[in-house]
Amino acid sequence: MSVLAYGVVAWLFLIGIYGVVTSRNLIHLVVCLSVAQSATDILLLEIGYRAGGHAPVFVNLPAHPGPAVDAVMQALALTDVVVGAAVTALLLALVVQVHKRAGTLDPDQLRATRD
Amino acid sequence: MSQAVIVVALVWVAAAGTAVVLTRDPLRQAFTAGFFGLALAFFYLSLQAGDVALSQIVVGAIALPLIVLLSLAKVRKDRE
Amino acid sequence: MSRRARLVFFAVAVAALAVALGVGLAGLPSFGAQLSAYARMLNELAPGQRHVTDVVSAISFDYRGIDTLFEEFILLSAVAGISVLLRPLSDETRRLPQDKAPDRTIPPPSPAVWLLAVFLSSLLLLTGIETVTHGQLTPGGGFQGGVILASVLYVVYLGTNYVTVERFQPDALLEASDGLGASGYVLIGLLGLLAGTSFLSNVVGLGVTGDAVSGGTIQLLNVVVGVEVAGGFAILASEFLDQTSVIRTKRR
Amino acid sequence: MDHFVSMSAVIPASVVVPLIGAALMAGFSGQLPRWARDLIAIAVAIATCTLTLILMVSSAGRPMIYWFSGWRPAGGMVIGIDYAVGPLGAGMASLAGLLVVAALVYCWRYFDGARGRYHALVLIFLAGSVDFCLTGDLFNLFVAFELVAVTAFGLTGYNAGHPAPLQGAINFAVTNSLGGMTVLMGVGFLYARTGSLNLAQIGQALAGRHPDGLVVVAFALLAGGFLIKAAVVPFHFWLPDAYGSAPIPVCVLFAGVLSELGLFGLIRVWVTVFSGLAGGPGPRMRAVLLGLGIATALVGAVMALAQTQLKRMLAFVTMSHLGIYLIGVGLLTPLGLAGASLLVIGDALAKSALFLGVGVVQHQRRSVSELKLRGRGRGLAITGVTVALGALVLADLPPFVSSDGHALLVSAADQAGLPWLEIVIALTVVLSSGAVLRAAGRIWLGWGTAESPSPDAGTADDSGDEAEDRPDTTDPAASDDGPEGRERSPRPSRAPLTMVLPPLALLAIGLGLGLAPGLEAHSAAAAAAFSDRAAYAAQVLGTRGGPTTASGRVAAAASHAVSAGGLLTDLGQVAVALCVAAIALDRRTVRLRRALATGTEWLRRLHSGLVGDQVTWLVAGLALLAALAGVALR
Repeated sequence: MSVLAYGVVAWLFLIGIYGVVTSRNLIHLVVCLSVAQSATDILLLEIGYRAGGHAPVFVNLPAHPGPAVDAVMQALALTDVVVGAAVTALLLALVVQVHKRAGTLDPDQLRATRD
Repeated sequence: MSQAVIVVALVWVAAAGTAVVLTRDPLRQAFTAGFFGLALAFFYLSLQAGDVALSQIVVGAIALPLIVLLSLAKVRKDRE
Repeated sequence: MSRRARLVFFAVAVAALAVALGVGLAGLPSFGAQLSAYARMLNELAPGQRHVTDVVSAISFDYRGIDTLFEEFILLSAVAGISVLLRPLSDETRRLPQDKAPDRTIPPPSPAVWLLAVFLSSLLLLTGIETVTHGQLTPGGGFQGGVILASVLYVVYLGTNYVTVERFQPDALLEASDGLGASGYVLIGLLGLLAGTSFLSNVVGLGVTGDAVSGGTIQLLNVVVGVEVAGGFAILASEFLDQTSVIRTKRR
Repeated sequence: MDHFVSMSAVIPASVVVPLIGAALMAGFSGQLPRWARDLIAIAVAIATCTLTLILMVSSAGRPMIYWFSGWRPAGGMVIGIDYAVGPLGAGMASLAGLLVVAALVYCWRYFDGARGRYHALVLIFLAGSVDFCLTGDLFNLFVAFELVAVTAFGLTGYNAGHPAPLQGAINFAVTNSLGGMTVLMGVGFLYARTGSLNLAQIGQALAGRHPDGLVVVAFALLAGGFLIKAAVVPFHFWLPDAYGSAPIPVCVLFAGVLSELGLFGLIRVWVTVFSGLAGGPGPRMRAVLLGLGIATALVGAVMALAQTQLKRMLAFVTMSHLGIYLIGVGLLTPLGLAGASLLVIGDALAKSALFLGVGVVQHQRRSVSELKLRGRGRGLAITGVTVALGALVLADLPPFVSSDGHALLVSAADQAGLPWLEIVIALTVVLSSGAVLRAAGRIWLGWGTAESPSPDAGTADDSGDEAEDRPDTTDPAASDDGPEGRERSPRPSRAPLTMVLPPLALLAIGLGLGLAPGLEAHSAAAAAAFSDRAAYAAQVLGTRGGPTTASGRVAAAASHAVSAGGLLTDLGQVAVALCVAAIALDRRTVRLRRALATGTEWLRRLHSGLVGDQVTWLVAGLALLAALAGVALR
């Protein structure tokens, strides 16, 4: 179980980066980056998970509910979701403009900053 | 029980994430990305993280795919 | 690097990084086995101390409230950055689509679409407000509710017409709500300083746990975040929509 | 204690003031006239700078701890988030404040500011920098990292009508977002191990333990993220693309503080979290950091010499100096850190002056290409003096403050038994300053030729003709700006004083600081306090700590560091930098230059500006860092 759970984190992070490196389209590239980013949220929530734990919402619970899962990691993941959305949207705005100015979306055709 | 749900969700997330990366056409990718967002939300729910799951739905399955689609529309229009 | 050389180099590098990540992940406690003392303490204390039922909201807006303050400004900066990037440049014009055929009037949407839009938007409005204001009780809060509220505007667009709504120029209002929400967070934080304690201290009456009004500043902060996020996401979507519908490059 | 109570409101005020200003600017500046926007933003930046200066002075000797939301640690467990304010962090924050003031004054006449959004972004950048420098919480450090980054991405792409800034911003955003992700993973790993997010508490939990794989990888991920921001080889490729194409006032902020924040984060986390690990990891970690620093310094210097696009040249100069700071920080001694801190201040002032000077040239002559500008500097004499002086200050011209920093750094290297580092530093400084002096000689004295030494003059050279100051908006709401908005479009025959004076003012501040007595001792004492993990943890957690290290001893050593010999070295560096420039301009050395250009061709090729290449290097760098961390920590 641990291997699967943590393996998915490494897998998504690395395959997201693979997508970034091999992408031929900037919109595709940005979405791949967001896949890598979701790996970090998954890691945080998995670290905060407690087997059999209930959600950290203390309402309508049975008499002996047992422990709740880690609310701290959920709060951090919440922040990270917002950060990820902000960065993705900003990147897409850049992509829209670069297409206007460079006439292409292929990252390997963008040569304005070549040395 | 919950263990089984988590395993299913994990496999779904991994598969959907891979599909997003391997879908090279951005239009189709916007839809796989929405699907991936749903998978993530389901997985977060199975980890008892309702707040994060709700954020993931509104952001990952709705807002971002929408913006991707709008960007694509702009790019196509410029090409005309 | 040629694409091929890059791919080979990447394959080697990513394999090494995978090993490193694997070593790190292998050091984690096994999945689901552990709960930190910090988390256990907050789960135990938060409902009593802060009169909330959703502990995540107490952490986001009280125990670690400063994180969320900066998170809101990340969103504000992203929105401001997108507005900067997508502003009409000197070789572009803002032209509403019907300019092509000035004598044509825009057909009003069919009654069915209009009715659906009214129904959907009021439903979304209620859901959004409910999500924002019940952040301290149930999952959800200012951010999630704010995005839902922002979507109301787009249902209105669907039901009427983008151009019609655009004539009302809601941008100034949206910008104001974006900025007001963000500064509201800071101002509520200042209440703590005024009361002689710390910035962001929860100094407002906490109410009864589980009540519609409870949690003190946690609820207030959820509301201002809702206002900020609703404005921010609406601006964000409208900047992209403008690009596709009204901003054109001038012909040279 | 009373003193602290009154002071304690200053701590949150240092972020509250810029945040409120930014929020109002973002929400309502459409309703404000242009001069009011500029004035309010400048006032807010000056206030923030003053607040952080107050903090720097009053936290000397004893750091100030501030608990947000009033949650003090209970029963040895940290509940909330703290600011741990020391003179080093507060000083860094006030440097950010000063540069933001300069950037805002300068753009008064520079561009329209996109209806106040530029002002909002710059102020949020400032708030993020302050948060980054003061926070005592690891996750909050990540949030600050992202806040600074997100504002910086938007600012880089400000001139959205040109492909280069957009591409620079994309490269910047993709690489630095990946950096943010690795930092966050590192945070998660450390939380899983220690159950805390507070730097002091994590450090206490790890102290005396032998690091295992998880701790090693956590360090590599955190350090990797910070080194990406610090643009250290091989994570540096984004920097010239972004800094070389961002608007000039934004370059001032970037070159002065942005990447330096990465190094600050690295040393903060190293000291508070990892330095207490069992097995004495210090010496081996020093080797790793010094290696990275040397590589960064030399690559930056060589690449700077190869540039003819002025902004890109300054970007590589910035990078070479980041390498020097990493050498200072990487010595892992208080004296090295103190030297690096003074150098950061002195160089930031000089680099900002250089960027602003180039901005004046660009504004008046419509080009930033060294070759196209040959001999066209006449009529811009003040700016010429500014640029030449700035370049000499970068070569540690006494009595500017960077020469004090250089002296401290050299004596720190001596004390560490690594006197040869002095040669590396001198070589870097001489080459990068020589590059700037060469450009100044060509532009203002008309020396040298107008053709590039490299066989295929890069396409990047030609991107200099962009006009940043054109009124690039036709938004009807924006032209409400009134007459001021229009006045800006016709080019004045002389550069406005708001553009010419800020760079000179920055250099004057550098001179004043260099003449201030006891600066070395103060900075060394601050660095000693910063480097004491046990004392830091005791202060944050409110426990009785062990004896603090004798910061007085370090301070005494520091005041001896500045000697006549050091003065001679500095003057020697200045002289050699001038010689490098002269040789580079001499028509008789054309063969030598050709040979050098061919010899460094491979290095230039690596800087392809392609995001795929940059991310590949980033992955390789992370893997390398993990391997090195494994060797160093275990």
